[in-house]
Amino acid sequence: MDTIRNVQKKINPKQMLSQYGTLFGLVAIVIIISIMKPRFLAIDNILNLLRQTSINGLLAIGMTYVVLTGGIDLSVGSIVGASGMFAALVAKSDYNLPWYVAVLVGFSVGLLLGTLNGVIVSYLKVPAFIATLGMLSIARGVTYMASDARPVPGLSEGFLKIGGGSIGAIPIPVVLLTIVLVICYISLYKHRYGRYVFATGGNAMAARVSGIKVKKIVCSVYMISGLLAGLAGVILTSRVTSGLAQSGQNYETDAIAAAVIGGNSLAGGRGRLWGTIVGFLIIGVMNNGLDMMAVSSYWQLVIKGSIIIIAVMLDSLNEAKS
Amino acid sequence: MDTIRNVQKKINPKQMLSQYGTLFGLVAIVIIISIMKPRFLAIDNILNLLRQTSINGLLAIGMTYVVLTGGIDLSVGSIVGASGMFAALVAKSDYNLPWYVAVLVGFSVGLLLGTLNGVIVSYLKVPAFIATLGMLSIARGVTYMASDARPVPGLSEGFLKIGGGSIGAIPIPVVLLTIVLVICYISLYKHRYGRYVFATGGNAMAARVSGIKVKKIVCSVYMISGLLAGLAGVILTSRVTSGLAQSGQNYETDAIAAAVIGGNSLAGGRGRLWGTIVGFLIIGVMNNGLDMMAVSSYWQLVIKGSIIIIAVMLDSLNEAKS
Amino acid sequence: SNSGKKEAAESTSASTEESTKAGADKEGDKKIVLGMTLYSLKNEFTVRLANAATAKAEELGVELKIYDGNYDPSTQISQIETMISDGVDGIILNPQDAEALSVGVDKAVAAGIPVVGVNTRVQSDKLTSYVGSQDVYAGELETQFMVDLVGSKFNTVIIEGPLGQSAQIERRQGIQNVIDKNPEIKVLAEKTANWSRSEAMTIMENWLNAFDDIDAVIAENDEMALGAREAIKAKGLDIPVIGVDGITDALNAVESGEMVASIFQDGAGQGSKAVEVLVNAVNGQAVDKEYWIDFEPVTKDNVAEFKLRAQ
Amino acid sequence: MKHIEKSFHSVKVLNDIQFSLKAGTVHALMGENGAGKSTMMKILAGVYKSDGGEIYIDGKKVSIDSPKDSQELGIAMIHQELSSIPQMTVAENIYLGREPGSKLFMSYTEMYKQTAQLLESLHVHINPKVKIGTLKVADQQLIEIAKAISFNANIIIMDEPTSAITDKEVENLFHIIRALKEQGKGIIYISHKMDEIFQIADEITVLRDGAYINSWQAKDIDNSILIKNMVGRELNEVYPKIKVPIGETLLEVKDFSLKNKFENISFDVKKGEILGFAGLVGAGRTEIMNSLFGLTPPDTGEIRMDGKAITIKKPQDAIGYGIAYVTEDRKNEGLILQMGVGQNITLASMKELQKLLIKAKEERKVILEQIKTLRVKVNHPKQLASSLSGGNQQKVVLAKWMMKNPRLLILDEPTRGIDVGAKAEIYKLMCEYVDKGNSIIMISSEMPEVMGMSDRIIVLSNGQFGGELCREEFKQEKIMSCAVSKI
Ligand SMILES: Nc1ncnc2c1ncn2[C@@H]1O[C@H](COP(=O)(O)OP(=O)(O)OP(=O)(O)O)[C@@H](O)[C@H]1O
Ligand SMILES: Nc1ncnc2c1ncn2[C@@H]1O[C@H](COP(=O)(O)OP(=O)(O)OP(=O)(O)O)[C@@H](O)[C@H]1O
Ligand SMILES: [Mg+2]
Ligand SMILES: [Mg+2]
Repeated sequence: MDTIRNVQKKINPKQMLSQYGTLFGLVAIVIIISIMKPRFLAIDNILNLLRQTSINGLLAIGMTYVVLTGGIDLSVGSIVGASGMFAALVAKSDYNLPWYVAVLVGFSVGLLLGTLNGVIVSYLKVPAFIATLGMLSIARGVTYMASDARPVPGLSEGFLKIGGGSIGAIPIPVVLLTIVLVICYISLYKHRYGRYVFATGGNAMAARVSGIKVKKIVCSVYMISGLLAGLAGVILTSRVTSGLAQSGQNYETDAIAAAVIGGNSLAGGRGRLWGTIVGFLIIGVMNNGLDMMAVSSYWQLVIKGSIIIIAVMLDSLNEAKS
Repeated sequence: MDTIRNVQKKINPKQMLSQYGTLFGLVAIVIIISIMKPRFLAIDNILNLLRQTSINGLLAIGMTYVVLTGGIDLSVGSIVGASGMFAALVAKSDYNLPWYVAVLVGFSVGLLLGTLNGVIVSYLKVPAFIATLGMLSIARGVTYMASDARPVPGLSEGFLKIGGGSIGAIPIPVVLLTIVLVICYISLYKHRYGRYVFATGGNAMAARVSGIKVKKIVCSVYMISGLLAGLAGVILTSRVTSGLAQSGQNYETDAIAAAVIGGNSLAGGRGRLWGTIVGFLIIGVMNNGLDMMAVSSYWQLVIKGSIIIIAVMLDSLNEAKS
Repeated sequence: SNSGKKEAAESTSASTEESTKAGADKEGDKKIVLGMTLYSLKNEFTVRLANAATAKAEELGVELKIYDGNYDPSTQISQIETMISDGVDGIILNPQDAEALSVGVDKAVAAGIPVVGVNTRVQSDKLTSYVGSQDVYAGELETQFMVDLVGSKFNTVIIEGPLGQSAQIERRQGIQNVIDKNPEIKVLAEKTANWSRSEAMTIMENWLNAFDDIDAVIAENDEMALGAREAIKAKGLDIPVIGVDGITDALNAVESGEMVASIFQDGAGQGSKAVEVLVNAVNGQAVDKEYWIDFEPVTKDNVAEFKLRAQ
Repeated sequence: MKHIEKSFHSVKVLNDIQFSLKAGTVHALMGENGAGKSTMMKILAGVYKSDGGEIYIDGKKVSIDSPKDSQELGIAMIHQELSSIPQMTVAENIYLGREPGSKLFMSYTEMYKQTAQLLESLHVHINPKVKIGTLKVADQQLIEIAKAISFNANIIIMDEPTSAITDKEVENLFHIIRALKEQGKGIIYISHKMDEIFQIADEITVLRDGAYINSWQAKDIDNSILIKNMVGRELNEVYPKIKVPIGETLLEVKDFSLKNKFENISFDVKKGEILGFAGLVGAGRTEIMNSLFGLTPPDTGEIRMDGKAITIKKPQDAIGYGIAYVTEDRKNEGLILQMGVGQNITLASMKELQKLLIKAKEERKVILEQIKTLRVKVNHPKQLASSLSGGNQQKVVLAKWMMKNPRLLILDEPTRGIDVGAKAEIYKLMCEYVDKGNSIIMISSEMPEVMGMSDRIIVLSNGQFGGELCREEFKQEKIMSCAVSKI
């Protein structure tokens, strides 16, 4: 009998294109911008771009977990706001607390809100869209209350380093993003946990039958998303040197967009971390590049919208065939 | 042989609760608000509430079609803005054109943008989230360009009637919403088109095998959503008596929320029109009631978020058991 | 139309003698490049400011790149970073948030680039100059106007800008200052309408159904005042409404008596002055720390003059 | 298991059931579609919780609250509905939930090695690194079997493990089962294929309508008694093939080719004829029908109907020409699971049921008619298709197409998972149907079925024409030799 069918996939240019469609898209965008504005490629601009992107990057990574399970987290923007605000309230230089206390507070707020999301989605069975939409509203309301909608400036030196400082030439937010990426890569691809996340999103019933605690997995991805949003909130607050009640507003859109551009299906079970990286880089490069070229803000809207669609189109056209 | 057991369902309180959970939620909210603020139930406030709700109502109905096929339309807010703006540009009283010309322009813009969405999703196979997110950006950009972000006031008398006028005591937007609801009810439940929409969302492959033109159906729901957003844009513009470039911003959130609160699954194939009605009424009642009670902005956020989650929780807890 | 901005970005023509003088760098013929970030380009007021700045830049023969901050302070910081790495000669800053953008000023100044603030304050002593107004004053003006109009005892509702934005905080502060002086003013309700006309209209409709005794409506900008005015008109009532900015629609409404007044903010004046000051600073001339182009009340009596200025 | 009870939405589906399994035996669980077999086994596997009753293992009372509990008690189950994660590889699926490796990191190398060994030992030739979703239903089922065996459990539940595989693989499976028996494991075997039951089972228990009927030693009972206990009445003949005069050619397919799927396939089907398609798993039968129906148009080839050339580019074209297609994968291609049974039945006939608006009364009438004719076991026409037992789901798909009165009905594995009683009814319907001058193409991997029902059989081998047999020549060995002729 014919032994092993479909043995090794041969590398084939068409397949490459379909697998790495958005990556080619990213490269194309970079090339076009560099030609039109050579300074785009200057080291300091690249670092600058990466620093700007790191916040959306963190959110997009958290979103990737959520999306892999077939969920969505609309509350990340508000969690950024809440955790950043509470961190700021603690980081005021008058209190003389070490920087990490504020960071811990920010983390805890993110984790707490994420856990609430997770519990509401997995145990109370509220659809993720509604649960996190509710949380979007609640967390923002709490942030306003905590600050009476006023900025909280005067943060301690140590705390301000997180968003503004560098290690060598590399901005600290970029360092943090890299560390998070490595940990997430391991958890998704080298540890069982990742298998369970994929399995839960792919076929929750089958996962359950295989003995996976599906509810725990679902709950955990919102916790991860919340925690990373907490980190993003801390970085953002440090970067803008004050707690701002409205910060993070609408950040969820870019985070979800990055995950979806990267090829993570909102239906769950299908996705890839490197795709998310490509996704948030496309968004970051677009924002930075169009500003560098001083494109008018109305045209920016049209161009960004078109690029997102086109970048994904290649990918989709091919994928859909299989 | 007894093929069909219990042909008539017995009415069973637990099942009622699960079927009509959100409806009970709505009734509960109405009762609570009326007790705290008896004027809430005054006829003119009810009409007022309905007039305010009609715009989100139209968008939520369009969204219901999209969601039933398993899609999402993030661009409705921008389509409201674009169609309203182009209608306003034509409705300027200097031009002396009859009111329906402007209305037709608004409709056409909505239909055109909706068709673009539909083609990109169904034929170019871009995930709905990305396609309509791109359109959100593009349509808004075009609207700003058309108006240079300036209001377009001075609209003709006839045009202003659409949003501001009444037939008898009933505001025209409410009349329009009712007509749309009737037509949509028929199309979804009395015409085969509705079956095809449900089937496409439930299992596109099986629908295709059954001879349904799945791509056309998918395309059509975005056209409907766009058209209804066009109508909403015309009403909104007429209501605020001028074309405003930023109008409709973030309206997609409430529209999707209404559809999902109403029990329409974002995964497609499962939903109900009356659920959507309950959904947009819950949102409308909340907004109106909390304003009536002069609840502070911060608390409004927290309360709204919580109500949305709780309203859906009852529904979900029961549904999930099956 | 918006073509003005585009032209400015690509502007190559040096039109008048004066501009060549001002635009030319000392060492060579290199053109001065300025960057300007506004908290938003999506409302009439900032567009007016940006257009005036563009026109002035053209007149002076300098290049002006305009960035839209999208109501997000961190976007504006990013844009300042982008301008720094792009090597602009000077920056005009119209910040979304007074506290947050101070770090942007620090960065620019550290890179040796002068920054001129315009229209909204920024919490920094490193600004080369500030051209604009104080939002607290606008809040005081409009509330005082109401006191003068209806007396020191009345019930009011307040429609606020996006919570936490500097303009909202300061204008609200100004309103409060006057209320504190007139303890018989009662605030029935207040809520944000996010600078939006349609949101304000909805909120006002709800309040009109909830309260019978609203004597005055104080809105933190004109868009929202106009929305409230629509709701009041639709109910067949006549409650005085006041707003801030002096946008075209509001001036028309003041003229026709629909709004009792607006507080005019000379965006165009601020925009062109800011460019002028910055070009001078780049060219090494001495400039003042502050140029006040402050709020002025517009009433039916003086509206004609403002309509001319708003062109 | 004693006194097991279970209800769904206040409809009782298991009522005071008892069941016992001895080590080292195969115990067959029999019953009509919807009798409650799968439900009972899912209780044992921890998927559902029973409403009442006790479970004892090795004499000790146990409580099973989750699949994990069940696994830890040494129970493994092959589920009737394929329960794999399509986007994951074969190995990942098999070891899902118990990935090899250290506590911190799992080891892919180890996982692929173990999978390869496992598949090797079971004589299943599938690459462990291939994504399950790209495999055919049959291969997926083999993987499920392999997975259940890999648990090394003491109790293995097999819920219709052979519904998608052909005789060759079935034989292989029986080999494995006998080996497991020798190791002292207990196996619960559910199947609607009567011949299998008598080949493999030691004991037989019958359920009917959620109630326990009786248990026997397999050697003490014969086919007809078993069937009578299952369906509650006499059933004389399973294959009620009646002689129908064969008319002129209805449809002709010429030189059909689709790259990598099939090559140069030509056949015709006449009025009043049932044309059987046989072949091994993956022979390309399904692909040909997909092409004929317009789902995946062929690269080359032509179709003639009533002698006239026609083009079919999409399913609507085929339906327009009076062709209907019951696909092999009812869950993915047949049913809209979250739709009601009734709406599923009329889905393909909405045009006929609508004038200006849908004729609701008439629709209800035809739905009830179809439910009755095909004996679909439902509580209510609005009951969701997802809540039906597998066999009843199949009947719903059949009903959908039957009511369109097509001229040519293509049936791909039409009785997969259907109980004997219902099978006989479907065969009867097929006969009545061709008697009216219509034609049927039937793909089946069940030898007795193809031979029992077809007037003519076309055998495919590896995507190519393997042979054609007329009724007089039907013989299992002959079909098999044609089926392997092009490999
Ligand atoms: N999740 C569910 N919700 C409602 N009813 C269900 C559910 N699962 C099963 N049922 C009902 O329970 C009964 C028993 O179903 P079960 O799947 O156990 O039958 P079965 O004996 O395995 O049939 P088959 O041979 O067709 O697989 C059926 O009437 C079915 O409709
Ligand atoms: N989803 C798929 N992806 C890749 N190859 C496939 C897929 N489905 C089928 N094939 C290949 O197509 C060929 C024919 O498969 P097909 O399903 O038509 O066989 P069949 O004779 O109908 O088998 P069965 O008896 O299982 O229905 C096989 O070589 C198989 O490997
Ligand atoms: Mg079963
Ligand atoms: Mg097949």
